[in-house]
Amino acid sequence: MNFKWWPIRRFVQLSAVVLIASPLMGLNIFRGNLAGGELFGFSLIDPLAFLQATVASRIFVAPFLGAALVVAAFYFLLGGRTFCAWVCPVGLITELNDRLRRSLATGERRLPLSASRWSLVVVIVVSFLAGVPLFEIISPIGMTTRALMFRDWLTLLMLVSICAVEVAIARRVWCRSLCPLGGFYSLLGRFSPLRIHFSEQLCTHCGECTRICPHEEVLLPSLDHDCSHIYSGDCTRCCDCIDICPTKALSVHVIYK
Amino acid sequence: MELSRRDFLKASAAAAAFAAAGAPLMLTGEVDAAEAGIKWGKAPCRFCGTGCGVLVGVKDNKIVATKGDPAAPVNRGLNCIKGYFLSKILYGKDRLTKPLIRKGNKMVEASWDEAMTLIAGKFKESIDKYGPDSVAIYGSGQWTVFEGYAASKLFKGGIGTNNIEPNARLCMASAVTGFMTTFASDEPMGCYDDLDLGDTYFLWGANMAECHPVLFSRLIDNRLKNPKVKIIDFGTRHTRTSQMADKYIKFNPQTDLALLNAIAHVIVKEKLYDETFIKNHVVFKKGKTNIGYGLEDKFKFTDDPKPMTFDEYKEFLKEYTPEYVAKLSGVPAATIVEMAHLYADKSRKVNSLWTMGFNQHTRGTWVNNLAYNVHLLTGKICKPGENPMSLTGQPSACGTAREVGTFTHRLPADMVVTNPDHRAKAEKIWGIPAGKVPAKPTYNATEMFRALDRGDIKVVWTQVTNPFQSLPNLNRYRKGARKGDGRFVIVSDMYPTKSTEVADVILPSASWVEKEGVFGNAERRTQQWFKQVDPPGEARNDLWQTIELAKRLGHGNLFPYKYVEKEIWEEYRKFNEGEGKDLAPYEAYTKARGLRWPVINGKETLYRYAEGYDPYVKAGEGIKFYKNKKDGGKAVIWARPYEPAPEVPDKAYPFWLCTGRVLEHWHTGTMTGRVPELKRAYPAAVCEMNPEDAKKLGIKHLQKVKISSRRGTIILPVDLNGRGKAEKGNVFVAFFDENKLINELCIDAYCPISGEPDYKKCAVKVEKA
Amino acid sequence: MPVSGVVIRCLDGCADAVSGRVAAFKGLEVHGVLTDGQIVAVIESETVQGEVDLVSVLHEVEGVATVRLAYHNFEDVA
Amino acid sequence: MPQTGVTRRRFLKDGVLMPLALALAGGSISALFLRSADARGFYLRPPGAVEEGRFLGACIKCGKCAQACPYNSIRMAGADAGIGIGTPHIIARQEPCRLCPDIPCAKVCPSGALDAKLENVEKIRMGTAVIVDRENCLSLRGLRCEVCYRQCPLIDKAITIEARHNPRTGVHSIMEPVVHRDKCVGCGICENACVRDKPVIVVMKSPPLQKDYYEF
Repeated sequence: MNFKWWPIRRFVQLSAVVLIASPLMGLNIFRGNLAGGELFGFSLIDPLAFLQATVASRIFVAPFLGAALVVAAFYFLLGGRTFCAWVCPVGLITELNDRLRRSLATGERRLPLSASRWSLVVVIVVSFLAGVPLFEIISPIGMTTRALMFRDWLTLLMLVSICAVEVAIARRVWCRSLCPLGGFYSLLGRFSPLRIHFSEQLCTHCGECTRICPHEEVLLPSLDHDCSHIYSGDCTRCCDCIDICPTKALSVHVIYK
Repeated sequence: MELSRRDFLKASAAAAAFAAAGAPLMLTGEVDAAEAGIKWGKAPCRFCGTGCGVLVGVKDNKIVATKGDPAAPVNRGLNCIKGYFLSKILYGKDRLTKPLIRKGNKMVEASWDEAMTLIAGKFKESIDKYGPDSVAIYGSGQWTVFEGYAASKLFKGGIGTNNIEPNARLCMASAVTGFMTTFASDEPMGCYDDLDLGDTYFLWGANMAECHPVLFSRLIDNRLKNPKVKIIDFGTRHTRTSQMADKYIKFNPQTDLALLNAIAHVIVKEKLYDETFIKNHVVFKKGKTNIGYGLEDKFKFTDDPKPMTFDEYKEFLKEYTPEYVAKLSGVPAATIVEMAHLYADKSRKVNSLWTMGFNQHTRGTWVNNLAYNVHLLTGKICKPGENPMSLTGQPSACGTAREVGTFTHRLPADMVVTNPDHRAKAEKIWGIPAGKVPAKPTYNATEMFRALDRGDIKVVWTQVTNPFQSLPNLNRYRKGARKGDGRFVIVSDMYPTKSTEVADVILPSASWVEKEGVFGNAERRTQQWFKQVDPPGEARNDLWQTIELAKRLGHGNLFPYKYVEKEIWEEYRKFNEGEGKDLAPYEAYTKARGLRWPVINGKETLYRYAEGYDPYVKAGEGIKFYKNKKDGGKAVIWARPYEPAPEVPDKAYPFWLCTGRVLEHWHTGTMTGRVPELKRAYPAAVCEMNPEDAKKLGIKHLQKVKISSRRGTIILPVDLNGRGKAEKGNVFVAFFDENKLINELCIDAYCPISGEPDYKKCAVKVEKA
Repeated sequence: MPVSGVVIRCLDGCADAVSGRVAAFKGLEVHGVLTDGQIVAVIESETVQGEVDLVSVLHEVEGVATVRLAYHNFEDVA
Repeated sequence: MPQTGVTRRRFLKDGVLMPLALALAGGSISALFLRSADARGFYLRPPGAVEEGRFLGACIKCGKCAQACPYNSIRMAGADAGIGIGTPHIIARQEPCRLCPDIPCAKVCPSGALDAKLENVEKIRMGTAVIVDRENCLSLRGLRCEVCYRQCPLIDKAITIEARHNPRTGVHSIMEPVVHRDKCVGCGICENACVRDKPVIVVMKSPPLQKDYYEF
């Protein structure tokens, strides 16, 4: 009856962190990080990392592509930006960080979600022109995961500064508007079969969902125009709205067709 | 044109000579260098037996610089990498600075008085209860002459026991017995000049490139100057020396005995020998055969030499045909013949050089004899540039262990305790009652620690060495030392070692230029140095320690000295005078960069037994082995057969294990291990293995392997392509690494005549770890 | 014709006397006497053996402690 | 889908201003990094690394090679590496490449930055050892050091000893370690072993010998 998504999500997020740090504990389950990893010897590649590396180096490795496609397919089925809400350690940190921001009631400014798509374009273009995988160089995800892998804590400064900016200036700005990986997954998410369903009959327009949602813009079409599904690829399927909705107006749906 | 060219040559000759003469100011060793107020003094290197000279720069009671001594004839300003870092061995962080006494399981700091009182008490108690043969002292070829002499005088002349041994027994003893049996006098006839003057060099079981680095560079330079020079390396392992030799001849372990006899066989068969030399200078003898391996406790052996004729000797050699020995040794018959011809080639100045491959050998004495045989047959001996020479591994194995005679059976100057006249002479010089020095030798090094294990020896004091890492079959002797029930182990050292681990009392010792000393190197060169810095904390000279014990045991009267070192020297000289081992007055050594004995009226001797060089040889005698009186001043050619090693590879243990050194480290690494640069250069021991053998066992390069013998097991990374390349069926491990005690695997079998164990041959198996 | 540089170390105080004596030898030139009683000289001879002999003779000279070869040139200048 | 004023204004903001701002930001970031790594000094890459320029493009900084190294020789570069931040490299003086026969680091590289097909360690070309400071090389001074030579895993191939007369002493030889560029794999063991405080033999960028198997 009183089912909640968030404990499951938190568990998944933490297990991702544990997995990445596991080699330090002498475990041999997972190798590498979110850009390129190996789970039980099965190679997994971040599709965006593949794109950048390939256009930057003009080197093509078939298994590299294969591993990237597997991951892309996986997140396509699960809703694209699901990665942001369920796996990405940066997402986890900034999410917790946002609670701090709330209590301080600062940094209410918001940047548009679509920006992340533009930064995706910039990354691909610059990677191609400069011959370096631009995002992999500056990626707070890479830095955070490497910090976990090699106890190289200094690189966490990037994450800290992001948190600082988000508290002081604009909320969740990295995940919402800057992260090209988010931008990439939002493209997959737009066509993903897994969606949040909205029932106008049950909705009391109490607005709890928009308050909790990190990307509340994605709810507006439904709230304003009674769309039956959250269509935006920017929905991270974090399911916080479902957890918080007093009238159970929101739920998880899989759409066929 | 011609003239100017000569002038140029002369000019460069003069320049080089000036360089070799060195900066005159430094020669007194006591003059302040004008700049920086660094005080320079001379000293021989603390490491191997080469005896390189170094200049020690001291400021504010600390060594701030060392450099090779340009005026030192041995090395002329050069050093190996160990010598370059020489001063750092004194400044390791964990230097021992206070006496430590065992209280239960931990060592507690104590004052010198407490420690020495305790030690003296233990000695007294043990001597009263079990007699003088229940106490012992174990030193080394790193003892200064004074330390060795004092120890010998106290134990043989004061306490009245022959329980004194140096670790030279593990290292040089076979060379000693080789010299004694063939020439009736220890130590070589030749000197390092032979390295410059000869043109044919046979290296036997010697990795000169790593173990005598500076001498090797001298040998190589000779070849660079003179295209005729040939270097032949006989070995069981492909070393850096083999790499630079003109010919590397690998043979199966232990078959060097057969090879040398085969070479003699060819020389005799083809009448390549020097008839007249043999007639005038050689007698033939044979000794016992099947003489055992000293594996069992209290093993005793005395040879029983029988004279034989040249023809009988020829008869003896008959069986050692190149073909037969080729089968045995794996060396092609043609090669054996070729080598025999090279040895006998009248137009060639032939030298043989050997080290532990010969000496650490269960037939070490024999194989030394056999090497001399070839030189005696061809008369290539006692001449500039053609001599057999055994190189030594310790700075004063010759000067102290061999010349002072710190062995159980020895007295100074080739004398032995079994000879009543010799004892009488010693007692006279030492001013002790006649009959005080015991006539019976007791234990050689191995037997000494067997006795400790059995409990026959209760109290043992080790100075300047590390037996509990360097003994073979180590496990037994390490356990033995801690068996308790009256056993009491005293260790004097500068650092914590594998030996201090088993000690009941640890005494902090001064080292090298923290004390005044004299070393004697492999070419009979006696080198003196002054104390130049104070030892750290309460560390004390081993000489002081020994005399302190003497006083507390009531033998203080044996050491009535003021200037101890000088007076000991002058007393010690009395033994050598007229014995063909004459030494100069102390002052001479304080000035010179060493002098090669016999030194008579201030003149050193380059070539012993040779007219024109050795003052003991009268005009017209040419060559005379005057020390061998009982054979009328002739040397002995010994008929020594091939006999197999005590333990040979079999199904269960299919590999030969050989142990040895690397250039970067010395002995058990207690000093070089404290030099970060050397540690970095060669951090840990590896197991050298032949790639084909490894392949068979599915072992990859750098993989960890378990290597075990019937006596012990260690785990090491395997090295298939290192500086040393093991031959098929062989593995090699260096013994310096105190975390990998390879000697636990070695067999404690020894040469019955010399008592020197064989660290070069035992059977092991290798498995993936 | 080989040429060699040698260092002759003399007994205390004999240096000058010795340099006088050895200067007389055929094929030997004294190039200098050091304050510490060492003499630097150059010797030349028809054969290497000749030099070795000369060196051994030097050993015999009164007041000579040691003779060291510092430089040796085998190459034939003929 | 009905358009409201609100959404139009947002559309304008998103569609025009944001791209501009981001293009600026991205452009400046990349401009900052748009230099070859050489400009920031030579990085000793793990075995099988492709040519540096391409390597920087291909490496996705997943750190699997570093995790695979049994000697922890491979480290991930910090921000000081600029464009190369997070890329794997070896600091020979701290821990050189020990040339494991099965080259585990290259095996695990997913992106082709390291040649996973590499089999023979002698084919590796990480760099080339050079005696950069001949004055301070003890062997060249005639001392018997030659540590670099004896520790070289390709001893007598990549480094050999060439002896020559030492005129200073007249009776010794100078044993000079000579590096052979065509054989040296650049593992850095010599640099690591050198006994001088500042190693006189160091691994440097080698002339481009290595073929690149993944050319488009």
